[in-house]
Amino acid sequence: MASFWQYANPKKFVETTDRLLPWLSGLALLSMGVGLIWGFFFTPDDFRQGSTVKIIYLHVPAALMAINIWLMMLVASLVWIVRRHHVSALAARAAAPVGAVMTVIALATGAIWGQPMWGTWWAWDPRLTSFLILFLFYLGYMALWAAIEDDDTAADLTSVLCLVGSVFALLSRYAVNFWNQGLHQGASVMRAGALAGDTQERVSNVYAVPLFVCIAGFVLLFIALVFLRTQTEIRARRMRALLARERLQ
Amino acid sequence: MELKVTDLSVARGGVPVLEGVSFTLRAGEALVLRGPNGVGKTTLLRSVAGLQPPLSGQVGLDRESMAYAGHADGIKATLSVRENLDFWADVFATDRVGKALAAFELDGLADRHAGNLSAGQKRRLGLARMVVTGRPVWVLDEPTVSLDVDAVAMFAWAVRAHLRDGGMALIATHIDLGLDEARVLNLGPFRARAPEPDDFDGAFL
Amino acid sequence: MELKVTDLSVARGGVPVLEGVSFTLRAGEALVLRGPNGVGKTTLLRSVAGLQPPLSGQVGLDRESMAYAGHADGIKATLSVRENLDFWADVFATDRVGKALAAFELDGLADRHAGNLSAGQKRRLGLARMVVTGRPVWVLDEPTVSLDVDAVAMFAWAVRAHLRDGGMALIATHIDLGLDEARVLNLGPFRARAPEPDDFDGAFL
Amino acid sequence: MIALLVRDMRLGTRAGGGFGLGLAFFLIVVVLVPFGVGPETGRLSGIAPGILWLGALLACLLSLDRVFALDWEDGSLDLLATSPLPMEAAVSVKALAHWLTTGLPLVLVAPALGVLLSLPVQGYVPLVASLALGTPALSVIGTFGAALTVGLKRGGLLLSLLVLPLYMPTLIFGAEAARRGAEGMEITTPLLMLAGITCGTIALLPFASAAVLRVNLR
Amino acid sequence: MIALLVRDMRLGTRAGGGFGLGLAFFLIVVVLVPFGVGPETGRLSGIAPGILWLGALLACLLSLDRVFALDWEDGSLDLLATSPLPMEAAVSVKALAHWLTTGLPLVLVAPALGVLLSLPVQGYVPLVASLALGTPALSVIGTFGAALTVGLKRGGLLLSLLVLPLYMPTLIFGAEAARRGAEGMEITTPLLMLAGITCGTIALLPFASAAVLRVNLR
Amino acid sequence: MMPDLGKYADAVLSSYGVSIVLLLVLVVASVRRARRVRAELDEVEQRVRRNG
Ligand code: HEM
Ligand SMILES: Nc1ncnc2c1ncn2[C@@H]1O[C@H](COP(=O)(O)OP(=O)(O)OP(=O)(O)O)[C@@H](O)[C@H]1O
Ligand SMILES: Nc1ncnc2c1ncn2[C@@H]1O[C@H](COP(=O)(O)OP(=O)(O)OP(=O)(O)O)[C@@H](O)[C@H]1O
Ligand SMILES: [Mg+2]
Ligand SMILES: [Mg+2]
Repeated sequence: MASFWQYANPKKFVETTDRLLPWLSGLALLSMGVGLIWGFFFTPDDFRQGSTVKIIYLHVPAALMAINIWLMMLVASLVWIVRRHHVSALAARAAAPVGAVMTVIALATGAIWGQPMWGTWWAWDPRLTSFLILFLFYLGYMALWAAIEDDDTAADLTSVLCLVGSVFALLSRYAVNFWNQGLHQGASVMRAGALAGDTQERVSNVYAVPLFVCIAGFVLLFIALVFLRTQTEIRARRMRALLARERLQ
Repeated sequence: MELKVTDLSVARGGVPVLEGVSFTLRAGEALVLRGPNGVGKTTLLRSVAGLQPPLSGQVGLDRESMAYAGHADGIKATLSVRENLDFWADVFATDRVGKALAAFELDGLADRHAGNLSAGQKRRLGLARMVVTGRPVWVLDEPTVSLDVDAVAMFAWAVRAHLRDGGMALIATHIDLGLDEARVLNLGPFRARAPEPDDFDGAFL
Repeated sequence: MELKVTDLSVARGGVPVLEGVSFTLRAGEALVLRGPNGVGKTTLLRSVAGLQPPLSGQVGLDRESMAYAGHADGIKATLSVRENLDFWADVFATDRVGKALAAFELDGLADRHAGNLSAGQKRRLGLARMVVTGRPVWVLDEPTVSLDVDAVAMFAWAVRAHLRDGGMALIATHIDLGLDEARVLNLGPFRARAPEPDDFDGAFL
Repeated sequence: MIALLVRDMRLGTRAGGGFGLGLAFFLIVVVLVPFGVGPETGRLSGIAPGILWLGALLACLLSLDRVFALDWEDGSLDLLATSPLPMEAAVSVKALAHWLTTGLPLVLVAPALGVLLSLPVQGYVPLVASLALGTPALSVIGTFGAALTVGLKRGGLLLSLLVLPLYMPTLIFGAEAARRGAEGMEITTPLLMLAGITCGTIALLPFASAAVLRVNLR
Repeated sequence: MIALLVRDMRLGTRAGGGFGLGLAFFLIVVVLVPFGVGPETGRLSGIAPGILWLGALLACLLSLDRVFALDWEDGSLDLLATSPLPMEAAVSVKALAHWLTTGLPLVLVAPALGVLLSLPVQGYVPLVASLALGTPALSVIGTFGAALTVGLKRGGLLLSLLVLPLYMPTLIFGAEAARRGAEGMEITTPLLMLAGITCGTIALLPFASAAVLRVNLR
Repeated sequence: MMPDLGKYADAVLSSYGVSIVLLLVLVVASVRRARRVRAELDEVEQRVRRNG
């Protein structure tokens, strides 16, 4: 194996992912199915929240993905800026709609959850608010990609936007916290003691295990989707290049 | 001082349009680029002027010594002719506004708003800007569009004066400029050929 | 059908620029307007096309029979070449898109976004629009700007075809169009004279 | 006429054309409000109908300069003026295209944004009804303003300045209808007024716009 | 650099240049608010600081597309790029000119508009202070957005979409400072944060803007 | 088989419904676009090879 960067060659990338995709999508389907079915059918109701806890199997993975996909786009943009690998820019482009959908899912499930729990569809809680802002960033990012015709220019501009946007997204997170102290749960899943189960906020094992399976499922689904969509972008780009060259003659 | 362009390849919209263009321009020389519509003259000039990076090849001088004038003139309609030139004189830190006005017979129009000029008068103002820059290499894209015969002669005269001062000029045009001493480079033969079809590498081509 | 212009005076920005222009254009004829920069060719053509009212005088035909093409081409960068022409074909209720594409050799570019054309290709598209309109009088302001020799020949050919079909063409230009059969009208002598200084009437002039 | 509508819609929905951006702007204005005035639900729900109407108005306003300016700059407007299409028709079609790409999406998405501002339940129907009745007037009036300012380089702000006073009656009746609705009061009168304004502007303003445009073209 | 500033200010203040229009827009938005939300003094004075901040932000936003678009269209930007002026300097000067023609007048006129919205007495100083500290950040961030969208025909709405989320922290701290001030609370923390954001953006963003502009020019 | 969701059945079912529909839309759109682009590219590629 030469170097990791050989996969930055579009052709190599397409070949490799073509081989990986069936496995990945199978695994994603399997773990999402297992996690969601387990969560939906075979976990007990919470004593306070009743059956609404079941929403957690969608809400939390989607929320985590929404944030992490933006981080992945940030890394991909940096790779494009520093090393100018086209695949990297296209992967960022391919990931954005997935991230936007994840954000919408987190927002929608949260809103539906909020109705019975907080008595309102929407409250200007900092976590919720920063998700809304994140959604706006996704929208702007995708709109910029769509608006620019030249691929390399679009890649350059969107990656700078992603960079600057990340800084401002972080800033707004702090600003929002300062602005309003909220209703939303703390991040207990990611806390060290979560699985050990010795804090008050812990998510009990009954919920945690299927939750982790769901998270794994969402991650796998994301990877599969990004591979597929990046392939598509690569092909579309090559097609544009071929057509343009054809016209040249 | 000389402008040495070696083996330049340029692309527009991701598609290579010209390949392997080389020429040398010495102080006091002018080079006229010719070629059919769409061959890539504008693209080449923008690359030489440093506005877009070439695919490969070198441009011997950096952009600091070039003055570029493209299809658009950068004229502000709400400023007067003199104010337009004054601005560029300040930016380039020169004091040649008077000379420029005289060279293109704009004295009479100097206090007119540039928006109220006719097409040819606007173009004369755009060309007067080149005199103002004081840069040694003039890169001109179809400079004589909309100019009448007298104005074309003014232009030729201004270019000659510039060359006499040791300047250089690189001009793309379709029509006769009255600059008989200028060398002519036909870009037709440098048209980029399509690469092998299944050469599917990093650049998608 | 004939276009009879009698004693036309036109003004730009409130200042009269041309006075007493008269000419008659019969079916199958072309008239080339010449004159130095700023004499008022654009202003005259806009008046003839009905875009601005003349100071005095008559234009014998109404604007319904004219197709005008000015310095700007009205090309939509985000539509393809064919879509651009299709739109005008719909507006003018004609079906000459194929003919227009052929006349200016745009078939190869038909599916390209118009924003990605070179200056000359854009101009060709602008001229192709005239063919699409199917109007008898073509009013053209410097049509061959940025065109190469081949494209100028295409243009001359298209104008000849139009004249052969009983059309007329009124063209302002500084350069040679290769239309030797066209009559030439020099606008220099019609330049508006300054009015008497104390002729301070209702129009402030 | 249909050709012009199709072209305008196509230009609007092409990359960079701006379809959906009016929507996004609306969304953003509404999202910004709580940051400005604070997140308390009571305060928000009191001002929700007014803010939604204001947001719709501003989103409309912001997209007005697209109505003619592009066609002016590239010379299409000159060419349209010499075409067989009567100017009144062209102006009406432009207004319609503007409404279809801006007003209609706003109407459709307004309820969702009502949630964000905790609009009371009974307020949704009046809100949507008033927006549906009022936004066509906004487009037609805006087209008139755009025709007035078409020759000016970057007339954007001047345009806003001219059009906003003209928007006043529409805004007042529209916001009033939405507000009364949210408070559970009778809304037929303001809705009728709104409908009257809309019908009147649609019937009459295109003539004024066409006249103004002809003057601007010469 | 000074030449560019002088030219931009001159263009801005010439006929059709747009100076004062941002101001007028601000005025109109503020005047429209009572029509939207109803005229009760209590409700108005509660939302006054937020609305003034929002109005300032929107007025700023609306004038952003003037920053580069005109220079782009007539080719001046190409010529500036080949001039001895470094792009970073050009971008900073543009932002400064934008602030001088838009932000500064807004800061000066805000107290007068506070009266219209019955802003409590103790709220004036915090309002002006927060606007004075915050509007430069708005101009600099906006210039970045304008540089991003410069090549796009009528990028206006896309520009708003891109810039508004970036405005969020500034708006939150600014409006928070103004609101707390109006309620007689402590405002040093939000003002400090605001100052931090402004300094940070002024120091760093011009580099990003210049880079983006260079990409757009090629 | 269906678990008893109590009074929150609406909330739970609708959130599952919304999420699964959104995910399906995303997946189906991605796959369809992938198929289409792949087919188009193959066609173009063949044409280029024939001509080139
Ligand atoms: C639309 C609104 C909502 C958004 C955008 C949202 C966002 C998020 C995010 C980002 C997380 C991940 C936290 C982390 O682990 O770091 C999360 C977790 C969670 N959310 Fe929400 N949420 C919303 C509404 C709600 C509602 C209404 C409830 C229920 C009352 C809720 C309950 C939870 C729970 C229980 C977790 C797991 C917390 C943990 O990590 O233990 N969320 N949410
Ligand atoms: N995005 C794009 N994709 C493919 N080809 C493009 C794109 N943009 C421009 N081109 C083509 O690139 C070529 C070079 O254009 P350029 O403007 O350099 O030509 P030019 O020699 O200046 O022509 P003219 O004499 O008409 O001004 C043209 O054939 C044009 O159609
Ligand atoms: N507002 C104004 N006030 C005074 N004079 C004006 C105004 N606007 C234009 N002019 C002058 O009117 C004259 C006629 O302009 P016009 O554009 O018709 O000339 P033209 O013959 O088309 O020139 P060209 O060949 O350069 O295109 C010009 O001399 C111009 O300077
Ligand atoms: Mg060219
Ligand atoms: Mg002219």
